[in-house]
Amino acid sequence: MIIEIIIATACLAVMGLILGAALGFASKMFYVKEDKRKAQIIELLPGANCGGCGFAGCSNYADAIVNDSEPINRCPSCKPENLEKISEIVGVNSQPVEKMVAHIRCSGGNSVANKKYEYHGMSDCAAASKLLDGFLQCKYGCLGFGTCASACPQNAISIQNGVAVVDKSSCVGCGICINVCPKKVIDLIPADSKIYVQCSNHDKGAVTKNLCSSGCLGCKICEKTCRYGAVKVVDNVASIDFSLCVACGECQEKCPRKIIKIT
Amino acid sequence: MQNSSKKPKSDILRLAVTLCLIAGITAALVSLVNAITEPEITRRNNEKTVQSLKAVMPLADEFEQYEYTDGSVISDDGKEVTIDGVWRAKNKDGYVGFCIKVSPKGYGGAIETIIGINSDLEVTDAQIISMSETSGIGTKIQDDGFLSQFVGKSGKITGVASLPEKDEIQTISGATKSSKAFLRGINAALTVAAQISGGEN
Amino acid sequence: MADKIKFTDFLKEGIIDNNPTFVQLLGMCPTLATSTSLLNALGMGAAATFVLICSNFVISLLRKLIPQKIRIAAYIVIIAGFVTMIDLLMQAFVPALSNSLGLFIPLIVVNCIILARAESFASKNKPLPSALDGLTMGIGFTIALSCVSTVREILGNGTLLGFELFNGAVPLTIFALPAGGFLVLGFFIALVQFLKSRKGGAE
Amino acid sequence: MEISLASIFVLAINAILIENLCLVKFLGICPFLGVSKKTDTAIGMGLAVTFIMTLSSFITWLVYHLILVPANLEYLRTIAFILVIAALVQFVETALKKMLPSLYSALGIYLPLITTNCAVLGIAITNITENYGLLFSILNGMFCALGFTLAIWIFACVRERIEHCDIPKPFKGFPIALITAALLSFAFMGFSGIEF
Repeated sequence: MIIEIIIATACLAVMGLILGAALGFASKMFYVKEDKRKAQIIELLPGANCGGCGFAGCSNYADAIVNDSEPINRCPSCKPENLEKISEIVGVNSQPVEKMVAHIRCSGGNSVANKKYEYHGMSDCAAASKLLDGFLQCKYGCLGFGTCASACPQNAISIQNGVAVVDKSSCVGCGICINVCPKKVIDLIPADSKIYVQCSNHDKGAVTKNLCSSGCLGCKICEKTCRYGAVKVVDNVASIDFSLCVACGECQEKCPRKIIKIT
Repeated sequence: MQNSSKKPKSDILRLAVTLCLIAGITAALVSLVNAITEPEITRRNNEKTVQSLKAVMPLADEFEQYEYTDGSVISDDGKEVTIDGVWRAKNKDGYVGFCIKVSPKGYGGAIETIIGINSDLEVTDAQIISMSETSGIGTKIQDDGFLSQFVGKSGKITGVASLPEKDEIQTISGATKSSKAFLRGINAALTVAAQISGGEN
Repeated sequence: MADKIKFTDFLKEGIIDNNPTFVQLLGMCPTLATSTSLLNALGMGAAATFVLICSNFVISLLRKLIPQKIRIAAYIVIIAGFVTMIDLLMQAFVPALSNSLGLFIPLIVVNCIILARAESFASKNKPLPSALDGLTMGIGFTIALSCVSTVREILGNGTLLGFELFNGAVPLTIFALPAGGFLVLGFFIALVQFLKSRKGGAE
Repeated sequence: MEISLASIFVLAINAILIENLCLVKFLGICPFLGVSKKTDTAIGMGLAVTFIMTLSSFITWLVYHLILVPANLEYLRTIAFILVIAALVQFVETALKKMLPSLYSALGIYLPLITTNCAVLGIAITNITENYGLLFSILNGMFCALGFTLAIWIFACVRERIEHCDIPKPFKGFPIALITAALLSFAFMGFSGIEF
């Protein structure tokens, strides 16, 4: 009875020995120069692989930081104290990153803007915009099928009466929605900005008038009323320079189309 | 691992020794448990086989293991049926017949069956030990309706879909593969019994 | 003592927030294979829970000794050792349960839940919390398994724990087939996600 | 089973279609559900599993017939096999990290999961219970893995298309994948009628 146990133990022990040695040898032979710092940085990064830093996931970004000394403030959702630790590891001083938030510059969408044709295809903005640049007469407007909403890892975007709206509190400004939106109607604005323009129509005023009931006509009233020169009408649509804007709200009252909004 | 300073040789050694220790200790524990449970399991298994043999051959009270050499029989339709064991059934006044354990391959896997055959090569009874047919369909082969058809049959039995005559049985509709496999098992047992008794007298 | 309070969060974690089958989607093979009848499911759940507790305990005891390179090989050998021991003991001393569960015991070795818990939890925490985590994860797995198997047994062959329910009505055998298992599991996970999103929304 | 081209062909068709590892025998479901989001990772996973399964069928057959049977330690079968498979996966993991880092980062977490993959151990044990010869074991391992790759590739193609349809909120993600897998396995059940 004892011999059987000894044989069994011996057999498996020998197998364990050989396999352990093989693994040890393999880990030596296939040794990849793994930078110790990379593992530490991955530990500090949030690990959500959201792609906000423009890399495919945290390990790639850590790779970039260690190997080609990528600036470390790219990660929008990284906690400040982690950022300090990373900067110690890499020895680069990190200036605090300004929290950016996504914002959809359109207040019309398929409930307000007039339509070119009735669209019954796939409920996906990319598919809809392939057909004569979308079914809206205004070719800059949001189609409201929520491709950005489904792509957003924090699901901060929801579709309300035909247009996409960003919930500022849960958005981490990773920017995935920007490259997903076929109409390029989303951009990043500073999180604490109070005022923003809800339209991105670059057609002439006369054309926009019958395209959509809440389109910017480029009438420049807002530009005139703003005492701080923060509002400029560029290429027929008003745009706000957030560094100058003090959110006094005058342009918001004066705007005939009511498309300058205050949160 | 904190000791990258050491020579790499001892690194490999450390890995090998740890894995060897873990594997060795586990093996020791398992073989210890096996040593304790081994006799118990074999006793229980023998008891179970004797029980199932008796269920199939009630009039015999003692079974002799018979060394059947070539382990499997090829049935007429070219399928292989493994023969797990052959026993000669005996009681006080000599040999009474055979018990043969076969496992033909059914729909879900092997159908382990024990078949009792009396000395004039007729099927006395059949019992299924284990099978993995689809529950509700294939498992219908263990119903008495299907099994009782085989009792008293001998020679070569064929399966028909309906109105079976003398040497035929009715297969279960919807479970043809399972019933055909079971039938192959019975035929294989009959051929083995014929071979042994043929060789005898 | 402190553990008692922690126990409820472990329990909540194991059953609702981090349920191995419905949320983490681990241990699919045993779930599909054994959930054809409630009895099997409970037996499998009990055996898996027992193995989970023992292996988590032992692995977290040895976590300092096992080097990083061979941790998976070492863990799985320990798990396999436990499973074989239980299999042999059950065959010898509890034959009734063993022949109804005989097929599923080897399945526990490759049950991803056990290795996943060993690697993500046991290798980083002290033995007692790991054993606790093993217990709660096991309970979560058993509950999930019994939900799925109740539905599959009622629809699949019209019985529950062996009692005939619909006095001989022809059951939908599709649910007894593993393909049906996929369906039932899919709907259950959808239900869990629906409850979570509604509860999430309400919070 | 005598070795002839016909019996090898029968083994191939049997392993890939009739008893497909994933959709009929239901082994290896965790990576099947986990990695099938994109077709290229699915193919990568399939090939890694094919490589590991062929090698593991070979080594486990040798270990069983040369070490376990003479020392009549059959009860140690599961442990020995698992030890070999785990070491093999670890070996492939380190090798892949060195030679194909792109595939390695794509597979990521799912490579160690292959160790616990019921398919690899399941096939190793089936090779023993069906008492196939050495050549047949290796072929069986390879064909079953190819069946796994076929199933996971088809599943990945279907799942990529699902991304674009609008699915009710609770069904997003895994539930719809499971339901698709159910339909796929219904389809594969059609093959079970073939008899050679």
